[in-house]
Amino acid sequence: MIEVDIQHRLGDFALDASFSTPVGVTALFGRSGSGKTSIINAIAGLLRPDRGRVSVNGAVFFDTDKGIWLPPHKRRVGYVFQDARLFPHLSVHQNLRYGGQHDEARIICLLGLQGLLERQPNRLSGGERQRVALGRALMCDPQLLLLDEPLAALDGPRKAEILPYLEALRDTAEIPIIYVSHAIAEVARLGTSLAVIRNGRVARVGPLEEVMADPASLALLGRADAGAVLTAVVQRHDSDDALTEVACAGGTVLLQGKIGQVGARLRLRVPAQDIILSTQAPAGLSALNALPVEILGITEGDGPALAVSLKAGDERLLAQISTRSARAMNLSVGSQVYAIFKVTAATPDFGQGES
Amino acid sequence: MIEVDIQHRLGDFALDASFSTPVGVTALFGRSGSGKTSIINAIAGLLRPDRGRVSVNGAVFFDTDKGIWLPPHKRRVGYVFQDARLFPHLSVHQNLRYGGQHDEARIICLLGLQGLLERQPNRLSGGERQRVALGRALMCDPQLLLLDEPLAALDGPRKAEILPYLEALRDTAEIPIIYVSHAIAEVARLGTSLAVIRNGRVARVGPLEEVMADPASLALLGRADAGAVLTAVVQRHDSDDALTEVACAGGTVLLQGKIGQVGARLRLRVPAQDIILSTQAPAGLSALNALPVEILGITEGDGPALAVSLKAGDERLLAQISTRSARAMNLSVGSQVYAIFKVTAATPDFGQGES
Amino acid sequence: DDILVFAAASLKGPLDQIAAEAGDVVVSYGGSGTLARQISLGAPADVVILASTDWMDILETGGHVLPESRADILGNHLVVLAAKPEPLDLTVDAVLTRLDGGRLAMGFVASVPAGIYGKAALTHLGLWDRLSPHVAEVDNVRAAVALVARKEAPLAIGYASDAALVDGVFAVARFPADSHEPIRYPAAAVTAEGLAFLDRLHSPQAQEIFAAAGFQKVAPE
Amino acid sequence: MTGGLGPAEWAAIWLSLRVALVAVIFTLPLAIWAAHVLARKVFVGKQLFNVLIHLPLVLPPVVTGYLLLVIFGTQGAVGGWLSTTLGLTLAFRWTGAALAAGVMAFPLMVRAMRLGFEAVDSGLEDAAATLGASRWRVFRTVTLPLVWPGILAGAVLGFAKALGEFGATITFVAAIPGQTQTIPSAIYGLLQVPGQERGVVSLVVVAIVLSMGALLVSEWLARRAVQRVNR
Amino acid sequence: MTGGLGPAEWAAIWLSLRVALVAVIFTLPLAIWAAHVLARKVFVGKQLFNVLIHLPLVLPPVVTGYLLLVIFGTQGAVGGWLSTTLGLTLAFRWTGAALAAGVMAFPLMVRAMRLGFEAVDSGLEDAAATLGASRWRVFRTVTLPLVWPGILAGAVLGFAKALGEFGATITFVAAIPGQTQTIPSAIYGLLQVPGQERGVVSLVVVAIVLSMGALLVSEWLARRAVQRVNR
Ligand SMILES: Nc1ncnc2c1ncn2[C@@H]1O[C@H](COP(=O)(O)OP(=O)(O)OP(=O)(O)O)[C@@H](O)[C@H]1O
Ligand SMILES: Nc1ncnc2c1ncn2[C@@H]1O[C@H](COP(=O)(O)OP(=O)(O)OP(=O)(O)O)[C@@H](O)[C@H]1O
Ligand code: MOO
Ligand SMILES: [Mg+2]
Ligand SMILES: [Mg+2]
Repeated sequence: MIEVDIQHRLGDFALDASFSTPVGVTALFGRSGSGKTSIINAIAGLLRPDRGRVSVNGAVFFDTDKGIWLPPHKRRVGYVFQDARLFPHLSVHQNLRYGGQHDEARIICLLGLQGLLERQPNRLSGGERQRVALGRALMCDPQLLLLDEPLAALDGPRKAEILPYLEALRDTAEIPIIYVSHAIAEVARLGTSLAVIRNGRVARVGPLEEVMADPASLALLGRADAGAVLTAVVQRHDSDDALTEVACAGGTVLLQGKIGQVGARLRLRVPAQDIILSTQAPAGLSALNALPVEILGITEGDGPALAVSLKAGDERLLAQISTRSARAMNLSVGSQVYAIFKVTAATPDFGQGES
Repeated sequence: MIEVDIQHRLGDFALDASFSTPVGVTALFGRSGSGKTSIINAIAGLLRPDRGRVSVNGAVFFDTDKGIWLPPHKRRVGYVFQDARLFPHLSVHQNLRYGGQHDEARIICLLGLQGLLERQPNRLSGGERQRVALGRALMCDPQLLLLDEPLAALDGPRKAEILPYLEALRDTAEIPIIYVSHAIAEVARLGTSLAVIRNGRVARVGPLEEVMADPASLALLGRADAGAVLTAVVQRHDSDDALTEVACAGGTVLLQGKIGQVGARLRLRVPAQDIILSTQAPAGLSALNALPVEILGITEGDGPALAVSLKAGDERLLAQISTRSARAMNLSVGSQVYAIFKVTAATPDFGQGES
Repeated sequence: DDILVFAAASLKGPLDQIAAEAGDVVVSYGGSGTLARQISLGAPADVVILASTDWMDILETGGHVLPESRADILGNHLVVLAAKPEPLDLTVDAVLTRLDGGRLAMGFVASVPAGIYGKAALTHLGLWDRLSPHVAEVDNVRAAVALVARKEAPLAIGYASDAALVDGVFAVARFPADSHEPIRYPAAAVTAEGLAFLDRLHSPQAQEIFAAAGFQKVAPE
Repeated sequence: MTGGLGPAEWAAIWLSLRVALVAVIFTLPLAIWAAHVLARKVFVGKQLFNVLIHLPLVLPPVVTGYLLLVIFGTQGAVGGWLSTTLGLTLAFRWTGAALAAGVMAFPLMVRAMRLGFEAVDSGLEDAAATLGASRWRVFRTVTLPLVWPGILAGAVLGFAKALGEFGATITFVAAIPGQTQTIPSAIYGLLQVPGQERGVVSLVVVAIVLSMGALLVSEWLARRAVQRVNR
Repeated sequence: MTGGLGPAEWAAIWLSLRVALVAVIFTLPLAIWAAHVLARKVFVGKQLFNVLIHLPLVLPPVVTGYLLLVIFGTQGAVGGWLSTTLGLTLAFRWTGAALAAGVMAFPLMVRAMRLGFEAVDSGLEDAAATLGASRWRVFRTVTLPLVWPGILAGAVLGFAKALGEFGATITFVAAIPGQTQTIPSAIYGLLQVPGQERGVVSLVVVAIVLSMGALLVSEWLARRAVQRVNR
């Protein structure tokens, strides 16, 4: 449980951010200069806000009313900075071990740092630097992770390797994570809560599924980023075709590849713009997923498109369709239709270079 | 016309890159540490390779055989570094003007720098810094632009604003651009040539459309990044529904929103994983685009999926489908099928936060 | 323990020789003013030898030396030094001609003993007012001699002992003895341990060594 | 001269200021050059050059003064040449005092500035070059401003040293009241005379005030620079 | 003593080395502290502190020597206390020579180090703090190593200055052969006697060699550091 309520002035810029999110990954999403870094700096203790309060899992880091101020080194946060901030006088290995040696072997292997350990940071490429910074933060066994665009400099395959590790951290160690990213796919995959930052203020905050399935998010996140997130349980693997059958609230969905163990829970992002609505059950299509859904609402979306909120079992989907289609198909609230999407569109293994 | 042929050792790392690309945007794509930054450093003159040759539009920058070495400041390259490298002692405005004042008002406006001009660089957010660096490089009226992940720190809407400007630079000023990016959407939109870098070598280089439509690119670029690029001409706008009708070689495609002027040429990326194949003409689907195509080849793709190469008019499409579908639909080379994709999937206006 | 002697720097040379012959004696050289202040601030010297009676008076008045031990051990002559052995008349015109626009080098006329004597002598001869604009003061008499030796200054005022010791520097005029206070090197014991060495300084052998270096013997009182 | 500041002392004060300022101003470009060379270039004899620069610090000032006399005196190789060709005489002139002060201050200035050069991120210089700036422009507009704190520190150290220099100055140019008698010479003279302590104290206070002024100015300039560059 | 190096000169050389080393070693922590305080802290009286540190540079060395004698002499306030409580006598001892050398070297050391502290990117210190390092550990493991070139530069300057210091030393501790006669005092002594030029030259050469050694060591250490940190 992270509670943040801070006010601070930085030149012309006024930060007035207040949110509280349960344990899990809180994604901070917002435009360049909206105040994301400032907020996590305040949580880490690198920025001392003019007034307010910050507490993490019950521990009060900062409270102007009570005069509490915990210095940064007592907060046990692992912070990956937007600029890597490696210690130039230490080797990669020494950098990694600076804060501790927690889970060392695994982290080094995961981040592909084996060959770099004896290097000095100035001999690293941009992405290598960022990986070392991430490893360094993880190895200090933090009670809270602050990640400021940690994967922006990384290529798709590398991202795809690192994300499951962050998921595992979130799920097993129960370390709260605050995650700044411009990549909605990362956000959707990792986030449990989503806070949309605008001009130093929190424009919207809530459970990620809720915020993302909300038709209003089409305007808030932009057309390409909106899309609901479903929870699914792995049912079985089709070894022949390397497909994975998972059960969502709304029905069965097939994913490409062999994903997870039977019984494992997955999160599937279904981008609003990737859903095709059909009045009839599909036939002869290579897209294998067609969930029967009920239209809950049709609202104005981003620009000329319409946002269609769908009920799939007890979960929500969000589709974005053109006004012309809606007219042609004669869609209205209460209609029973099919939401068709390709297996690949729903895979959680999105990491292969999507950003 | 950029010709690069260089060999250089950096510690354990051996760079041996050779490619030549016509005027336009050459995208360098490759994993972290593959040597992209080293290559553009050599072009800019910041790295002096052990041996080789670099020439741009006929001007020889470097040639060990002829003993030619043009110092960086005589090369007239605009270089946006992976780390912004703003001059800390100069204001944003002074930074921008350091290399020149070319197109100043427009660049400042485009990059949203109006409010930041009097700031010192240390008071900028990460994304703001990168925007200033981009502006600074553009304002020196370069004869060659080197962009090392210039947009990675930027949010979707900001990217969507900046990309058309880079496109215009490419199309009107005919400045060659070398563009390093991990975001395939950016690459596809801007790039005319694509060079895939692996371990300091050029694994594949060619016209972007060709490389991306090649089934082999599924393995080279990864599942999520592969996908053909089509060239389209705007036919008309449907003002009522805000749709744009464009003509591709393979037929008519509808794009969401009002895009371009009638007669304008657009580039459409159709991700391989977003194409649905159908044996029948679709009916009752919200996806409006269905191009009749002929199957040119079915090959192993990335992992268990199949890469299907399609002929749409005289252009190529690339689809990725599951083995099961292929079997169920009884697909084979020469089959006539329909390639179905949503309007939104083909829009060039991908910028809204896709990465 | 060794006997520690604080001595005016211009005595270095002959005094080193005497100390070496005595054994168990170490000498620390310095400017007379500095030495006197150090003694008054508790320097652990056993014997002090200065080039200035004024400073010795101050030490004696302050009770920093054994009063009955004070005695002048040496004298010296004040001379004009030049790089060429051409005799010089002590008249304004002759001196100015020899200076030829150059400088007359002297120790600080207010503080360095050789400078004090020199100013007094020039004043006595009625030369000071005309010559003082041509004077260049330095912090010790050796520096003035060095200027002449380097031919940077045509003339300097110094001691006969300097002319005797420094190659290429000649005494070209001697100031009359009555033109300045007699040049005396007063010595005194600071501690009782110093008395023996003080006696040695008055010994004929020691006086011979000094004389060979160009100093003047003083009659024992 | 009865304890306060007489005309000779005032003359010494003005002279000292002039000597120190001229010494710093003329030495500055040379010191910047030397610092840059030491920080950035690799050449044979670099260590020798380095030692040469540090010499005035290591040698007793009197020796330095004597060497100056031998080299720059009217009879000296360089001094004679300067005097016949340029008509510039240094020995026994305030210009000579400035030379002595400059030479003594030089190692201090170079050291501080060299550190500054070494701390400059060469990535920024690279960036400037790609923006079309020639080496000289890069140096002037990027390197130099970033070395600014080091240059200021060097200048202040040099100024302070120039104010305090005694041994080399007196040996090279003596102490001619109004021409070469600087504050330290005046103080030294007074110190050697019994009962002149008040004069000494007055001059010491003046020296402190002058150096304090220089320090304050440099701190102010540095603060302005740091406010801008501050990270 | 016939021109080369006699026992007194050798004694002076060893003494100088000892004095300079002790001066630098003991002054170093203090100088680092002062440099850190000046670079990072804001407090009333900071400018006064700054001026105080620079004083030995601005004052003629003889004055500094007198002040030392007045303060640290056996009759002096601090000197008396040190002597009665700790049994430590400074005046006219080699320890006093080290004190004088340290005091004279102090401003040079502080200035160089201060520049180093000012150049450290506070973002790296922030990063270390978030990794759980206490202020002291951050200082020790991040700040200090990054200031290392400045510290080296300061130490070398200080060492060179300590080797060359004459005025304050001879005033505070005289020039007692074997006890307080350092190389510069010995040179001064030799300069008083005509015909000792060979001795002077020998000692000057020794001084140069010693400082060259210090320079080379420091350059080597710095190069190692720069190789690592080099950007
Ligand atoms: N000075 C150096 N010494 C040794 N190796 C180096 C040096 N500089 C770079 N390298 C190595 O060279 C390789 C290429 O580096 P480069 O910066 O060109 O990669 P990149 O493709 O730009 O990667 P990224 O996408 O992470 O920025 C990397 O493996 C890097 O570790
Ligand atoms: N020291 C400062 N003085 C004045 N304004 C500042 C200062 N530091 C940051 N700002 C401003 O505060 C705002 C928030 O900055 P912050 O770094 O938190 O943004 P951000 O959301 O992290 O942006 P980005 O995604 O570009 O990194 C920006 O508009 C920035 O210009
Ligand atoms: O020996 Mo002195 O004190 O220079 O005249
Ligand atoms: Mg930020
Ligand atoms: Mg790179």
